Amino acid sequence: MTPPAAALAVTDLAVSRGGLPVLERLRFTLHPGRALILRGPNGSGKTTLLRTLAGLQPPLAGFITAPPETIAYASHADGLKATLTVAENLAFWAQIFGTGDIGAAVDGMNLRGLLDRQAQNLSAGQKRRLGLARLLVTGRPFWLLDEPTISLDVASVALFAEVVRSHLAAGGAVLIATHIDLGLPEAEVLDLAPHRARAPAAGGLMGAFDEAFL
Amino acid sequence: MTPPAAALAVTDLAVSRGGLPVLERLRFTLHPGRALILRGPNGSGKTTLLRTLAGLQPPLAGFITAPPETIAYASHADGLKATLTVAENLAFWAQIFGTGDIGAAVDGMNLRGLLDRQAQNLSAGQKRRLGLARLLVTGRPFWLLDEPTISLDVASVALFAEVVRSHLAAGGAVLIATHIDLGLPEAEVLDLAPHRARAPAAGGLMGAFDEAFL
Amino acid sequence: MIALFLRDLRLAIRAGGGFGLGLGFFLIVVVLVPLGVGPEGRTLSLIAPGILWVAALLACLLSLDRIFALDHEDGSLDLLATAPIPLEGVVTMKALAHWVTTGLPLTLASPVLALLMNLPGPGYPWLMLSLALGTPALSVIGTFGAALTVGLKRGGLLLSLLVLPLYVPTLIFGAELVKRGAAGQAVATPFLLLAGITAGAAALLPFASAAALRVNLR
Amino acid sequence: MIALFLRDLRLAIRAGGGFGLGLGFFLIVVVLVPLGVGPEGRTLSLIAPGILWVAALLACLLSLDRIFALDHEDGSLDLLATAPIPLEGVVTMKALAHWVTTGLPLTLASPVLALLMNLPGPGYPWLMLSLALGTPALSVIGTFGAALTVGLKRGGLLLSLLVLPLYVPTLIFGAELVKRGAAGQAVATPFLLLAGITAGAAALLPFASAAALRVNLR
Amino acid sequence: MSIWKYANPKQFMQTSAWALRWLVPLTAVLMVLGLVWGFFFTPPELRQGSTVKIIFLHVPSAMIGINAWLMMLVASLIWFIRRHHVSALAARAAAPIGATMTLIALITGAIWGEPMWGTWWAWDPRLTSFLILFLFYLGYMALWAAIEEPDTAADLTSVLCLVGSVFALLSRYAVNFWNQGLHQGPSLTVAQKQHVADAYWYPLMICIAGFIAFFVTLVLLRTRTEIRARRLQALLARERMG
Amino acid sequence: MQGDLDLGKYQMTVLSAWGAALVLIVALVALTLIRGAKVRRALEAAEARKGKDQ
Ligand code: HEM
Ligand SMILES: Nc1ncnc2c1ncn2[C@@H]1O[C@H](COP(=O)(O)OP(=O)(O)OP(=O)(O)O)[C@@H](O)[C@H]1O
Ligand SMILES: Nc1ncnc2c1ncn2[C@@H]1O[C@H](COP(=O)(O)OP(=O)(O)OP(=O)(O)O)[C@@H](O)[C@H]1O
Ligand SMILES: [Mg+2]
Ligand SMILES: [Mg+2]
Repeated sequence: MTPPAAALAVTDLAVSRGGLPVLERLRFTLHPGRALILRGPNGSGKTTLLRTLAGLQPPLAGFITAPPETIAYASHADGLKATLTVAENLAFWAQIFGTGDIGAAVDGMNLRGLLDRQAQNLSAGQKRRLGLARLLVTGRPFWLLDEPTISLDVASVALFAEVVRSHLAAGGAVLIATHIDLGLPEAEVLDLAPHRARAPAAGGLMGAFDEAFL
Repeated sequence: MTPPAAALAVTDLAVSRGGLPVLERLRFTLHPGRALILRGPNGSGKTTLLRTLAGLQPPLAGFITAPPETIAYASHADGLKATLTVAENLAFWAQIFGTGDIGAAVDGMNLRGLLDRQAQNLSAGQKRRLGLARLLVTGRPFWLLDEPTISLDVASVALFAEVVRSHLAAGGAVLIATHIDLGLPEAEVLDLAPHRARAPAAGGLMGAFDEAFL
Repeated sequence: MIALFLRDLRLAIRAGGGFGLGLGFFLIVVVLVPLGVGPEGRTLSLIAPGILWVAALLACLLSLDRIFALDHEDGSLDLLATAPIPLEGVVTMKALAHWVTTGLPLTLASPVLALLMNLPGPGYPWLMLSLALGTPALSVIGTFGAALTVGLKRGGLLLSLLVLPLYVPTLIFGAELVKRGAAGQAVATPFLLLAGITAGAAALLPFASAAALRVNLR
Repeated sequence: MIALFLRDLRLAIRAGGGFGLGLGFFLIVVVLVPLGVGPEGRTLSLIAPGILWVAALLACLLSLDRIFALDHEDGSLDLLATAPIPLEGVVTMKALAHWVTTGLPLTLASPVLALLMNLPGPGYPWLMLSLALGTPALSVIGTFGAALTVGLKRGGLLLSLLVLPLYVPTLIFGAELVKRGAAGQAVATPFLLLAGITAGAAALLPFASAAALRVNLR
Repeated sequence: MSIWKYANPKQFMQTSAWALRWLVPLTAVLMVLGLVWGFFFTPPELRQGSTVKIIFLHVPSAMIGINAWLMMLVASLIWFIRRHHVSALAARAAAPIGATMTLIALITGAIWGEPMWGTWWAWDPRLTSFLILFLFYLGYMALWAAIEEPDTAADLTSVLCLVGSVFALLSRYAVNFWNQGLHQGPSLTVAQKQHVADAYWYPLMICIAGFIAFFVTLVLLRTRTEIRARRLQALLARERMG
Repeated sequence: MQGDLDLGKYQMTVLSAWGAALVLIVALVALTLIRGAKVRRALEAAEARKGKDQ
């Protein structure tokens, strides 16, 4: 993994969903080796923010320094093919990202015993472990994780924390949206509540498509 | 809600998935007004057990006293229609279960403000709240919940605990598979580890389809 | 149960005009055939009854895989199976909703399309009658196929493969009815047979469909 | 990128014989038309070129919605969009995989089915040639349609509506090529036009598809 | 003891191993005898010339093609009613054989039709219904292949076989609507053989017997393989369980 | 004996029909035997592993 040239810095970012501003005036920097946890109640815009950072949707305003090519995004869905085995699923992503080797990922998320099992025959937690192992084969420095520990049991959560720590130690950085405790006390926390988008009357931004109509 | 005639009692139950025994020698009773939490690592068979109790798959061995008609099951998936609004989704299930009124469910899971929103425009946690609200319109005494608080923020988890408590107070009972703390200290815990199915050589049961072949 | 029917209708309407789409497909097949075959009026009116029926059948077929697939993916089917209505009822309602969103509009629109295919004049009432009589069978048989393949990835084409041979008798009697009607011959036999197939399928197949669904859910 | 192609092929094979199913549909449409139209050999050989092309087109069409739908549902598409390969490449590979699993087997099997349709003898080589030349265009155009409709519930029929008009030129020239070939007439014009459509579509449409995909993902 | 004891896989393996010792040589002898006789030692017929030799493949394969489906229907019913695994597996084993036989009948018939009727294919009722039967075979096998869990697959394919049989009969009746067709009617029953000269009758009978033996042998072989595959699957799953 | 066999003007017809049919039959038998052998070998391997464990 090549260490990131710079940090992932966000300036005056505003993000929208369904044409409505959701978060605004976001400004934070994610340095290599650091973990940042996004907190906010349901519907506060965590998923929207992560998708914007990953380059899947354009920001409403503001700047993101890190190019999408340095970012690996893990969403609510795991992107697994039900009829491929665990090994085939991982190998595919390794090839797509040009890293090739899946050994570290398999050991990291404790998937050795399941390598030949088709993804459709995994339990919810096993699927999730496979989805997280995918991050390890991307070889990218910034990880954006959306509720990564859903369905994981206590042991797997610890395993996950371990994987995150070694990623940080190798110069990576992670941004995690979650509601539960991840066993990462060293991580900083970013609360999204103060960044909730205000109505335009109160000084908030216009939505993407309605500025012409308001 | 008609209070249950009796408890949900399980005797010598064995359940299988993909033709293989997963859990065996299960024996517990869920009395009205009580909550029972299933614990076990990923892949230990919690989902399989709940599906069996709900009558979606036949048990491999043993008996379940409660008929499926007294059981409401909430799986990993929420059974929501993306293009229907929150109100329409709930009203549909209320009609199917013949209860009709969705007011209590809406207030219970704090969905008032979202009633006219289409389900596809909800955030992950909001969807989950709607999925749980469905339980309230079934009017059934036994709730089987598979990781119900996934994606929920702290406030919603508390809300959920509240709803469960009032269901218990009304004579219902709940069985919850989860890895996280639900804020229900009064609930008993059933650990599935000692019930893991053994190999037939070690005295375990045969799988459903291979008894003739082993 | 009525609730289920109404919900399915509503979903069909919401999802970008469920009614229009089956119809649209019917229309486009009927348009494509002259494009491929060439514009000679005599050839077209010769093959009109057959092609119209084949097009209606394909339009039905294409919407089959969604009968249960969506409900299975989002978990509704599990919930319906544990709901206090018999699975046979669920299956029947699903078939009925499918017919109302597909077969019924096809029947109503068929005269317009028959015009494009140069159907001989006396054939029009018989075309509508045969579709009204035959498309319910298509929906019921299709629901059976959908119940067999629910939960299979890429079930769509497998479903076609399973269902099409089952559609053969309906197709033959339906097209025969139109053909004879258009030629002014006696229509009683195909008429009765078509009605018989529809009645038999509607009466018996829901049990098979429910059984298949139960097997698939476990 | 090759990895993506190979994975799609593997998925097609795993999912209960991906190759066979497109073919199966082609076969079944070709069987149904005579069942509907009736058994007269002369009528059939008259309409054979057109019907064979329409059937191939429909067989392609039916497998289109799965090009992106499955990847979208399980989140793979989001991940592919952020992967270090250009989206144009993804789209091209998807189209290629679709052709290999659909168009290619159709082309190879077409002579057998032409037999059922009573195609006149000299038409056989032209049928295969026209399909070999035309089906890549169907896959590329279809991929574009699939990219436009990805993420829409019940996109299947909408997709058909969008794509079928785009298929019209390919269909007309393809069928014309076969018809002239079967009748022993000059084939140069439809041949060149068909080749031109395929080359143009393959060169330009991937950009449009990638753009549509990008819009649909945000 | 009832015959159901043979539905026990172990018992079936033993019995079938014993039966196969006789059946394999019997099949080989009958097939070789019938086919060699039919191909080399029958005279050309007056009208049909040497094409009459095709009958020795066409008729037996057509018979097996139909009767294999009947056997699958019976096996599916047994699986439904008594849930004997061997029965379901035998139905699965028979399908590819039936499909191949149907295909052989179709191909030989088509090739025969070219000189006789001047066309490879005609939408004659008998031909059409046979083609539909072939489609049923394809669908049935595709469904088996598509479902992972063996008992689920057995259940669903049995339902399909039952429903399919009804519809196959209906279509057979439906295609009769068109015309009487080119294909000659059934002229050949074991009791009466007036339409077929002796020179063809005896080798044909031997070929039919050979094809029947061939079918039984292959079904037994394939069922044994299916049983082994099933046991293998159970063992492998068990290994994973630890 | 083979030399005497005269199929007349239908030689191609008869030979192709017989050829196609025999190819299909042989293919069916071959596939049956190959799969049978493969499954049998795999099963024996599994049985051997199982025997060792006990
Ligand atoms: C693709 C074309 C054909 C198909 C699918 C086909 C199908 C069949 C079938 C299903 C049977 C079985 C009858 C039964 O046991 O009830 C049969 C029998 C027979 N076929 Fe064909 N056939 C074809 C072409 C031909 C042709 C071209 C000829 C010769 C002119 C022919 C001559 C016969 C004869 C002599 C029998 C035995 C009939 C009897 O005596 O029962 N078939 N065929
Ligand atoms: N199409 C839409 N139109 C209007 N509002 C929408 C639309 N889609 C989503 N929203 C709203 O946008 C907000 C942000 O959603 P988002 O999914 O980003 O929340 P989140 O922080 O990830 O929540 P959770 O913790 O529940 O996953 C939510 O309030 C949601 O209801
Ligand atoms: N088709 C199958 N064949 C074999 N094993 C299977 C099959 N499907 C699931 N399994 C296995 O069955 C076991 C039970 O799965 P189940 O989903 O019940 O676990 P769970 O306790 O709900 O796990 P989680 O906490 O991760 O949701 C798992 O080990 C799983 O891998
Ligand atoms: Mg979210
Ligand atoms: Mg689970």
